Amino acid sequence: MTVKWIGKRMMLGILVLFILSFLSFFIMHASPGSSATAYYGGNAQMLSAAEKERISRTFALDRPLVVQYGAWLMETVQGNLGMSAKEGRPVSAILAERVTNTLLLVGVSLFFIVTGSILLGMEAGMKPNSLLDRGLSSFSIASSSIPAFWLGILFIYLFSLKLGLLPSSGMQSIGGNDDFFDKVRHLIMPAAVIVLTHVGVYARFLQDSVKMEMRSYYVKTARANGVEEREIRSGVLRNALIPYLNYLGMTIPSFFGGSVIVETLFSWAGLGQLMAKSVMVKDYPLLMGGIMLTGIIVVVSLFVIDVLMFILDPKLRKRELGV
Amino acid sequence: MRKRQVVIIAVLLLLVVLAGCGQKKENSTDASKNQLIYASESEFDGLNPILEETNVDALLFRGLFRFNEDNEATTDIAQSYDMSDDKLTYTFKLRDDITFHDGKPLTAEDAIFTIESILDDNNASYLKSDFTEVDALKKIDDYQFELKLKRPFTPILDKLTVPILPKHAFIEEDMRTASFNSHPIGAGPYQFGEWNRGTNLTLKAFDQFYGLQPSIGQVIFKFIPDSNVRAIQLASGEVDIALLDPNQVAEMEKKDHLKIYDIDTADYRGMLFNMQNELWQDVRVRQAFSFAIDRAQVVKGILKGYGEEAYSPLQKHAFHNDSIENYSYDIEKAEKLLDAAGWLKAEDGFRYKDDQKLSFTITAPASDAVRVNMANYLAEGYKSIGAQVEVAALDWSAITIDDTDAFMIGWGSPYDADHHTYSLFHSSESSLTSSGYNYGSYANAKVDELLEQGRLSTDVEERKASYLVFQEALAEDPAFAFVAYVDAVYGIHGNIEGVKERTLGHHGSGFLWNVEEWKWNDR
Amino acid sequence: MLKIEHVAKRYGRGRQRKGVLEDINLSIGKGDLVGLVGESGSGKSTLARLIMRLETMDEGEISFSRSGNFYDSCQIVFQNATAALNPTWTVRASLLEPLRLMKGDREGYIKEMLSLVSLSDVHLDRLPSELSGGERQRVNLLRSILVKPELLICDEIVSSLDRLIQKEIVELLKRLNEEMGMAILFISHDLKVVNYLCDRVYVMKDGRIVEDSVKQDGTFVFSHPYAQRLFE
Amino acid sequence: MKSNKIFIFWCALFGLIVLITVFANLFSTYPVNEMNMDKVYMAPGDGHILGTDHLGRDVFTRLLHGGKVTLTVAFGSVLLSLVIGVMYGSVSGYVGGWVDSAMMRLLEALISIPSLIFVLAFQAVMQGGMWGMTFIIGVTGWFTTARIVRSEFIRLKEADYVKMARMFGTPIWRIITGHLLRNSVTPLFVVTIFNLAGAVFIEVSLSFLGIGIPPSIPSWGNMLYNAQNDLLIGAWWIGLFPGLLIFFTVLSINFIGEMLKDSRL
Repeated sequence: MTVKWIGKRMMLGILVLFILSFLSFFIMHASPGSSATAYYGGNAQMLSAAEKERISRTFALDRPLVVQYGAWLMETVQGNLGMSAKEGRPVSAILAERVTNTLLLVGVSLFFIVTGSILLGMEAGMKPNSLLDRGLSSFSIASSSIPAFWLGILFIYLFSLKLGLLPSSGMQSIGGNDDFFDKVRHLIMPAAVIVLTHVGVYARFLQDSVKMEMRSYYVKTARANGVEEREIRSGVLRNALIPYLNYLGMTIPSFFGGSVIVETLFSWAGLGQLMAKSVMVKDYPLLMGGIMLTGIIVVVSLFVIDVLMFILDPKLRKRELGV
Repeated sequence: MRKRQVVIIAVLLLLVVLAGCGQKKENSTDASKNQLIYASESEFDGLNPILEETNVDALLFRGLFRFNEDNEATTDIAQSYDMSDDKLTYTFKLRDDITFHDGKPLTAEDAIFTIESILDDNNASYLKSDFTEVDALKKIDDYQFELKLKRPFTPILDKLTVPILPKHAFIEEDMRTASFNSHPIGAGPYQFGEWNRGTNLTLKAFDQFYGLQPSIGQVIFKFIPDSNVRAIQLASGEVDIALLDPNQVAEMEKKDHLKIYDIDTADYRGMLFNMQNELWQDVRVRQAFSFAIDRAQVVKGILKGYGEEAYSPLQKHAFHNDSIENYSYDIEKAEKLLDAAGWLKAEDGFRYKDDQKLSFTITAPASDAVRVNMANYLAEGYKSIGAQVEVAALDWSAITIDDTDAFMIGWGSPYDADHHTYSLFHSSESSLTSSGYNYGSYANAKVDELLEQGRLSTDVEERKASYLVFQEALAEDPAFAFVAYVDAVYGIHGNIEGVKERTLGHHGSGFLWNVEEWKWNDR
Repeated sequence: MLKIEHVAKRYGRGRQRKGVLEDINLSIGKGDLVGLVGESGSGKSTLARLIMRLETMDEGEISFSRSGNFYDSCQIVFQNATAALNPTWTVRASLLEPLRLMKGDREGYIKEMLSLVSLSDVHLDRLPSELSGGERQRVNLLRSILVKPELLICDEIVSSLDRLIQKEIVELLKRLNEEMGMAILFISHDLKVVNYLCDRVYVMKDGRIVEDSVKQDGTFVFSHPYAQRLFE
Repeated sequence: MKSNKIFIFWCALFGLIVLITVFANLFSTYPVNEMNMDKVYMAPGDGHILGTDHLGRDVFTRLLHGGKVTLTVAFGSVLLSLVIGVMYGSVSGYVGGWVDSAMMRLLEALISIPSLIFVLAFQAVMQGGMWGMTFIIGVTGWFTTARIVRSEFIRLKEADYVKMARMFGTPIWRIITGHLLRNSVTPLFVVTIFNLAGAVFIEVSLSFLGIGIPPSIPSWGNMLYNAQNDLLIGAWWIGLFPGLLIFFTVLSINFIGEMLKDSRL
């Protein structure tokens, strides 16, 4: 039964990727004259006629758009994402250089967002009318109203220019300082910007769920029966986490979208920066590759969240498995 | 509950400590490193000096000749040379003690190979027009060769500053796709170290270098296209040298650890008229748009005084002609010229001719703030003469200059007068039909003739005369609306010694020309 | 006029399939005042929905003798007047809705009909939330009879109203029946009202009609024990 | 009572911002693109209340005109996504059955794709002006609207008054507009308010990156495009004021949305 459930989820993920690729492909290739040379990479003038011919046959460039898409899909499934129009190197190689950087930034940020929001949300929800409880919603709205790049500029101004504490951009210092602390120092500001603009919203969501749980009958009974506070806490958290995870799943796509801006601002050599650059230079194959890889990351994260919810939520398990 | 607060505080503290640790670490290691980090404005596609010009060329490569402090070509790899009486045959004798970075000796064959490669159409070298007068090359022995010209061509010695390529690196290889292009071998003071695409390129001192052994062990080119990031990193010590935007200078001057070099250049900015656009066919229109630029304000407001008003491509050259039309700011003249050309002002304040509005777009590279600002300023100023001008600030790779209406061009050369004139203004150098730089397909028979005269005559006075008239002809029939010469302002770490100023080429290229003489006075 | 024969309705699938209505036979003639009583959950409302063609049946046949648009000659009034009126529409807008195709002075017609249910012009511009429960139900009722149907099904329409208003509505129905010759199927679990209003009554239990009876001398006589118990 | 006052405060703030940008021409003190090379990087003070930028343009004036562009893009795109979302959600919710399941699958997939990615894909080919940007943000921002409309429709479709309407023979479009949409207005309004904040964010962010509205058109995002540079050389006012205005605009929109949402529950 569980296998069937996983299969169903994976089908949905594949469907998402299919739709994503289909739409992006058509958006990008709908404009005239963009597709043909894009596949030749940065050396269109230097390719021999035979080579051009071969590429154009592989990607069905002279055929209707749907056929082109089919050809593209076939190649992509086999791992051939084409050549970057700007750099003239295989797209897959460029993506491989970038993906770990994005995962690092997003992973670290997500870790702090999740732990931070759970700590804050629990604190606030369990202590009604405390300062934290009353302050959190204002903080959440305010922090989510600051454009991330704006906060980033302020950070650079303050921490790099005025105080000289942290490097303003990039991933590591040049010239052999390739150690852990160096990377951490470069990571702090971009990650902090992402965390600060997100943690409030998630914390507030959890706070609301915790409050709802606290009002529920079982907590009151448990309290009356003298159940230990710690046990009540963990029970409440467990129940409140289900809608929290659901919310996380709903918002995680926009979260990945937002990293584009932070990466670009801090010259963090990740997928987001790459995609923003490819938009500027109209490097379609590279952009397409970046989009697909981001799509895969999102789909996988959603899957992980689904699994977590599946484990936490007995009702869902029952419904999905039909037991 | 307490426990949780403790955890939060602990996490925060940890972060601060990490930041602190890293901080200390960097400072201590940095100061002990004998290396120079250069904030490079752009990354290169490849490092083959005959296919693409980069600011790394001066470090990796050397040529038969080399420009000295006064921008004169003096012998370098060539030990001596002879010129025949008819000025057609040159015999070069090379130094016999020079090896490439891979340890193989540099011989006459390599020099011949380099020139032949430039002339080979398959390679589409951007330098080809420099060598078109070469008729034949003949090896005499391992360290001597003969170069025959079709016609006398004085600038050939300038041209022979071209980097020498190792012939053995291209055996069985296509010049365009050779592995050399990403892993070059030269005979310069620094050799290739490592190229991390997208971040940096490291060069190491070459201990077999035939000239002065460099003092600085490593030169790192860190690719930072954003001028703002360059300045921030310069200020924070993450890079040691950076080219500054004019408006950044005042702030950088406040930093104690930096020295500012304001260096004269032959680097001008102007608006290229693309002759493909019908609008520019009428010379009066081009003249009008040249008159309608308030250059003084550009120099003052955009260049912050780091530059001067431009009117000629040879203004910084010994052959400069000051008595040509300077197109100093004159709205009235501009309006009269447009009236005469049939562009008449309508009620909406714009000019029309045959129901067509006087409008065009100036394209400028988005990464070059100065050019974008100039384009914006020009566009705004042109409103007063009834033209609707848009500005398109695009990424370099999204720009095809020959497709634009008008382009904010940047050119200039401190070297021989032929350099950056012939390939820019001669009709045979149109970018549509050749690998030349005449992006606007500008064609003027008189200019063509004068450029040829200048290039082929060998008498200095004769050449000067040709170029003086050339400047006149170009001013009468402008290819560009010249705007301003821009100084190259470099911010550089104050502990570096040995920087020698000379008039620099465009984009301040050549600042690193004598980097082997530089040293850290504290390392 | 309306004839229901051997009608059955079941919900669910496979083994869990459950009959809600079984072998229903019922008929209503022109101008009849018929009651349908039973406990809640006995299937009365389902039957009403089947008659109104809001759901399909599994077996049997319902025939209606009038040709033309079915809903012009057969209408229903739902129990919950609040839910039956669009909260964002004024009374006027709600009342105009069934008259979409009517020619002539719709406004005048509505005003004329208003007095029939003891409402006045002032109510026309009010929102349902500004009316009392009784007023709402009268609007609801009025809307259904504007098309002058020959059969009106009233599904528990007085159950949630207080006695006084109940009486008003019932009187109103009686009058409609007399003046317009409108047949009424009055569904209710309130026997008193049914007793008062109807001439004939069907008793339902667990999806079946267990008995029907015609009023004689002002009372119904039953043989089935359930019906007897119910009407005691 | 207290929360009511706060609500009015945020509405008033937002209204004020909209008003001054709509009537930018009345309030601005200089022509929007006037450059004065004698007055570059003037700090706030005499003549220029919010200072001048790197080309000697009046920051206050550009702030007003930039707001007009940013808010036009935001409102326009939200309107567009409202229309698309309502149409999609209506069909899906009203028709139901397999059409609904198929459309929902598609929507689920679309929602799990970062909409900024679609924006990037569009920007790569279009890179249009203000209206292009409006279009792009509009066609990539309707997903949540469609979902809300659908769930409202499914809920309302079973309401008695809709059943009655069907019996009265009310045409489908009338049922959809008069009954279903009319009664989904509040949740739709809330989601649209949040979309508005999102649209402001997207315009500002993309223009800041240099891939949004062309730099020649002043928008809040474009004004910030150079702000990094200006901050470095100490001209804090060029970046600060647009940033603050964006912040307060989005903040007021968010507060309005939150309070509407809460009052509904």
